[in-house]
Amino acid sequence: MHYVAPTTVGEACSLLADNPGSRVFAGATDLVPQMRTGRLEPSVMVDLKRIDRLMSVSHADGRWTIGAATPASDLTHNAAFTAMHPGISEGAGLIGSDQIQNRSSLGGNLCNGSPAADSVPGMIAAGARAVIAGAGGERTIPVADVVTGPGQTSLAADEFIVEFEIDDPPANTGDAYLRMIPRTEMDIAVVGAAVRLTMDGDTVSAAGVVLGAVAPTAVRVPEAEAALVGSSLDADTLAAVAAAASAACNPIDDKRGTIEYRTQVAGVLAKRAAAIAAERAQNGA
Amino acid sequence: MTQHRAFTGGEAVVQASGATVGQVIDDLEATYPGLGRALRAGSSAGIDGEIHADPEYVRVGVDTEIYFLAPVVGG
Amino acid sequence: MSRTHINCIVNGEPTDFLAADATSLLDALRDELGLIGTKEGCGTGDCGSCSVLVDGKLNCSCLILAPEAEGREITTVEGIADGDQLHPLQQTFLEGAALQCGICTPGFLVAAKALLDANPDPTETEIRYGLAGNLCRCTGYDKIVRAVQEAAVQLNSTSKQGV
Amino acid sequence: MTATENPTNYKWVGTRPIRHDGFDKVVGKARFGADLNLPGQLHGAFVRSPHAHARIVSIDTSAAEAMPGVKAVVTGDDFPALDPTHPNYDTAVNCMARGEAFYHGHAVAAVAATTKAEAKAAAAAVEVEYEVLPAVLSIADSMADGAPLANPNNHTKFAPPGDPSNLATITNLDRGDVDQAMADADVVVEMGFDCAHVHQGYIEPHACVVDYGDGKANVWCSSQGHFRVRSMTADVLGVDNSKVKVVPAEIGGGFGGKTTIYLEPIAAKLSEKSGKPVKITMTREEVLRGSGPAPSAELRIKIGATKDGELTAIDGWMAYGVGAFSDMAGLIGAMSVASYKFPNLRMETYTALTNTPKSAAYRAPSAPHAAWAIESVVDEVATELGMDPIDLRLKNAAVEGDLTAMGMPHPRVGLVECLEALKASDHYQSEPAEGSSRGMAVGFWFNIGEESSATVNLNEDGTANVITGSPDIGGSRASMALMAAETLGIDVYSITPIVADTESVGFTDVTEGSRATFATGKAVVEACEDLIEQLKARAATIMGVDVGEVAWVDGAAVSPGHGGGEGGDPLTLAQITAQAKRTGGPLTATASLNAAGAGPSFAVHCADLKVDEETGEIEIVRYTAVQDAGTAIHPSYVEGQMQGGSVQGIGWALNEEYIYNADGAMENASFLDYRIPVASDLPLIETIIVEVPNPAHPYGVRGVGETGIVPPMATIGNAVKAATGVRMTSLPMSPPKVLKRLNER
Repeated sequence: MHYVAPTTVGEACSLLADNPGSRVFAGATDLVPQMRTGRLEPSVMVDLKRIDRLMSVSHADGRWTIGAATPASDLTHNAAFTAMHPGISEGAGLIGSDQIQNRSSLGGNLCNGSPAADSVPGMIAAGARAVIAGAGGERTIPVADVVTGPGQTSLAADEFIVEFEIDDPPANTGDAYLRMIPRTEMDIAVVGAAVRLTMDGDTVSAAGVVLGAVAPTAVRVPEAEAALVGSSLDADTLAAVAAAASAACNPIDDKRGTIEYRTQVAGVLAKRAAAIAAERAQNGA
Repeated sequence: MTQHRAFTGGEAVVQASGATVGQVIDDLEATYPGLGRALRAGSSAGIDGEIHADPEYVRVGVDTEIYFLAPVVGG
Repeated sequence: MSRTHINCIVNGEPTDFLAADATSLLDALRDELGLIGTKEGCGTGDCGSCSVLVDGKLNCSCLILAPEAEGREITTVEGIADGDQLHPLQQTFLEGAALQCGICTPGFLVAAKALLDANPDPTETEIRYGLAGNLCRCTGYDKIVRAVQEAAVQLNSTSKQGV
Repeated sequence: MTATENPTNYKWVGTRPIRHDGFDKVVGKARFGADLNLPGQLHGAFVRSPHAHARIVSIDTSAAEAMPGVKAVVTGDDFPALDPTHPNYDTAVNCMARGEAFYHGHAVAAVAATTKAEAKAAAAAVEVEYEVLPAVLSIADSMADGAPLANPNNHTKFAPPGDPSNLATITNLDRGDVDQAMADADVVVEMGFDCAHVHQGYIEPHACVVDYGDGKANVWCSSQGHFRVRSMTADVLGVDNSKVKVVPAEIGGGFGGKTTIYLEPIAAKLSEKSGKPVKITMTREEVLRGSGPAPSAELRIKIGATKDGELTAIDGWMAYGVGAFSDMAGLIGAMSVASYKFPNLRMETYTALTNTPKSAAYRAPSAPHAAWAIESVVDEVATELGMDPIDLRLKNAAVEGDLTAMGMPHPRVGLVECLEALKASDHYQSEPAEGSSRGMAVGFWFNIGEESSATVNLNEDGTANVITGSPDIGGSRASMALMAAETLGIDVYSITPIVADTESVGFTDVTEGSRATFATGKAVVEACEDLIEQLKARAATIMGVDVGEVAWVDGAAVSPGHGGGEGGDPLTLAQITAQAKRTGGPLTATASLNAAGAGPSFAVHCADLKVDEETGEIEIVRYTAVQDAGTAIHPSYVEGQMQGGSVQGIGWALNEEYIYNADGAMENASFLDYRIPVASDLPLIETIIVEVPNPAHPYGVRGVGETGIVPPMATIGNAVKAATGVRMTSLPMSPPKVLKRLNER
């Protein structure tokens, strides 16, 4: 295995194109353990962290641009970003320990392809876009279209994500991400739920509900969104949100949770996240 | 252990003599063939309220009560 | 197997070493530089025993490839004390019996230093979450949390005296 | 906090000096098992069975041997065939399979190469042909009629010679007339329980370096007892103890799991074959798959009581699943039933083999499983009777002379004192915080004595070296120094406590059974007492008086006839050692013993917790551990043992478990998914040290290492019952299991 650290996007693209079996990485918090156990044997490890564009966070023209290799702690410590997108920030802030936070990135969290990735549901609920570079130039697609299955993405072998674009939310919008893990830290989500709500007074005018770890990819729950829009988050609505979230689950039984458990708790977290998102929307996050 | 009673005709408490635990076991073996081997498979004993590891030569008196125990070790 | 020549700063000293690209920074520190204070408990970033500071930020050295260290400043447990003068955390860990076997101690000291550097007056909850990436199996964390609290008090009183 | 103040006014015992080995451990200088590197050293790697049970048809090492950097390959054929009745036969086979692999992860071959990467690659190139055999993976499968044999070498202990069996022990303990007592009882509660395998979870993986030369294996490793490493390694290699030297490294946690060996004979054989030192360190995955977890268990407990709260009878059925090799876990579990008087008792127990890793000791081995079940049922009895759970236990608590399950009377024990201390505590006297509920439970452990040696050398300036063979796992150097300081009457910091290798101190058993401070401490005190007699004789020479006229007071010899002071001028220890050359030479003493009279230790724990009834999560908000230490030599490290044991038990209660797939492979072999508690899972762990001195130790020590892990599971289960009305009967009480039970409510 060879290590290279390009300093430009173009250089990285060339390296990927010229080296079959190469892998880009940022934090490598998943890749290195896979290499140690022999599950992954890349020919070249392309370190993206020396490319400035992938390591920067900026806000201009009504949107945030977040370098795909930026450590999660740079986002969670960014007060302006966190105030505007608390659900995405708290999702990023749940990826592992402080040690991991200083390495893990939104790009890696997404492209690792885990359905349990904590930062992904919030980004999808916010309509975030991924800017993808490859030998053929750059293209921009919705974050929701990146992951196609466990460990699988729609990116070509010579492509990688450069940055994410997240538009500023409309007025009176709030979001929240909750996850269930057996411990209080250091676990992979058994269930994750992101909810983003825009409020018109006491009434929900727009809603996004996205679940993690309950299907092969993060899933949007249109039935829960429909139940929320037009409601004032009364108990019946929250029950309907929970029921819709549970109904949207297509999980697996594994060492981290059962089908039955994930299905039930997805509803609980969706309902709780909705309540927090609404409060944030109304209190002018 | 009730397993030991298979050797003693069902008795839980038996009398034996000897100046040491080992001699007591030998005496029991003579009376109840097989019991000595079974007792030595466990290697500790409670004697006068204290647990002794491998008590073969621990001296005992006329009224000493000996409790044969499994070899407790611990972590 | 070809090895890469890496230049970096370790515990304040310009340092260079050779390592195969797949080598972890942890193995490079221990095997190439003899800095055995940094420990491997899991090799997968789940226990924090290999915690080091990279450019002042807390990291698991087992997850870092050695060549990534090029040009970086690395601080290990060996670099926390000022000569023979222990860091207040080291002193409060000793006085408060915050170590039993001691294998996790280097990682905890590095993580606690990072925590207090960023947040000089943490609550108990902040300490617990800040150290959640470091596993200790001996202490139940009680005396570690108390030692960090005590070190924070000492550091704050020292810095106030300095003002 | 000390509930029962020790009436003796010690100067050093009971104080909290900084541990002597502390500096090296906070600056990163302390050398643990993986921290030694020798010139020219190779790295070892294992080939492990991918099957839970398989016959090894053939092993082809030729491809591996031809790989770059590879210097040696070993298989089971490289080791002598031990007689199956040899006490270390199972250990030998567990270190390296001989013709049959007994669990997924069982070592079948090993290689040594110049680098770790080369060793790993070569291990992957060893070609092993297996014939997969039927595996038994659960206690029920193991005990089923017609079950395949997990290990054809196992025969039932204590039974007449017979065919191989999956049962290592079948034992019954009884007293009184249980059936009649149950029939006469006003309240009878019967429940079934189960526990998954759990791991000790020490943070330091097993590691060693072995340098073989001149027919001798020089071993550097971390362990709970290097003399046992020596004898086991020698037996596996088929050599005398004199051909193995073991130098103890610092040990990064053991909890029972480092009382046996996995690596040392393999590294020795690789070193012998290659002519170079060989280092082997396990990965975390190997630790979980290839070292020794605690047994699983299935238990059924029935308890009868009178309406005024006398526990009249217990009827138990216990089966422990110990992995693929013989063990006595079932019998020890039954013997650990010792907290209550129970005039009528019947324990039917089994130790069952399964094709899973060979169990190793884990802190009070077998007792936590039994206590989890029994203390849960006792809690149900208290509820049925409407009694306070402490009062019910106080009414039935075992005291001196009451019988353990084995039938032996207890010596002086402190259960009543512990229960009273909890009852009087701020925790128990306060209402649980809003939204939380409370549970409490009791734990017992025997503690053991066994063999220890100590040598104490007085230096010419009056300082002292205290040399023992007990590794310092959690502050024992400080405890040895404190007892020596107290006995000799000198400053604790003038003492250098040393853990010496197998050729530099007398034989010392492994540190297990909470024995180090008790037994090795007793040897230290005896050596110091010997020195005091020598010091008095030297003082008599210097003073020109008869030795019978010399007394030892506060670290000095005094004789009423010597000097002008009232009662005589003292001659300090340092003044005497300064004249050692003139009075007969250096002052040294050695004591060796097989310590009888280990003092059993009881613990009582109390937890307040909240249950999220929509997710099944349990949050512990307050926790108190009370334990009888006999005497706390260094109270900080006694508290540390209590807190550490509590939290290991909390992990066992909440999330820790081996999860096996249908093929017997562990699915969660990492610290990510084998979930030991993290700091944010826990509150502070309050401690109350009770001191009911053990009359068999000069300072009253009982040993405190193990009992703390016994009560937490039932403590938490009882609190969950109080919070939700649901009685959890399966460990761990993980969120999915709790939610399932809440749904069924």
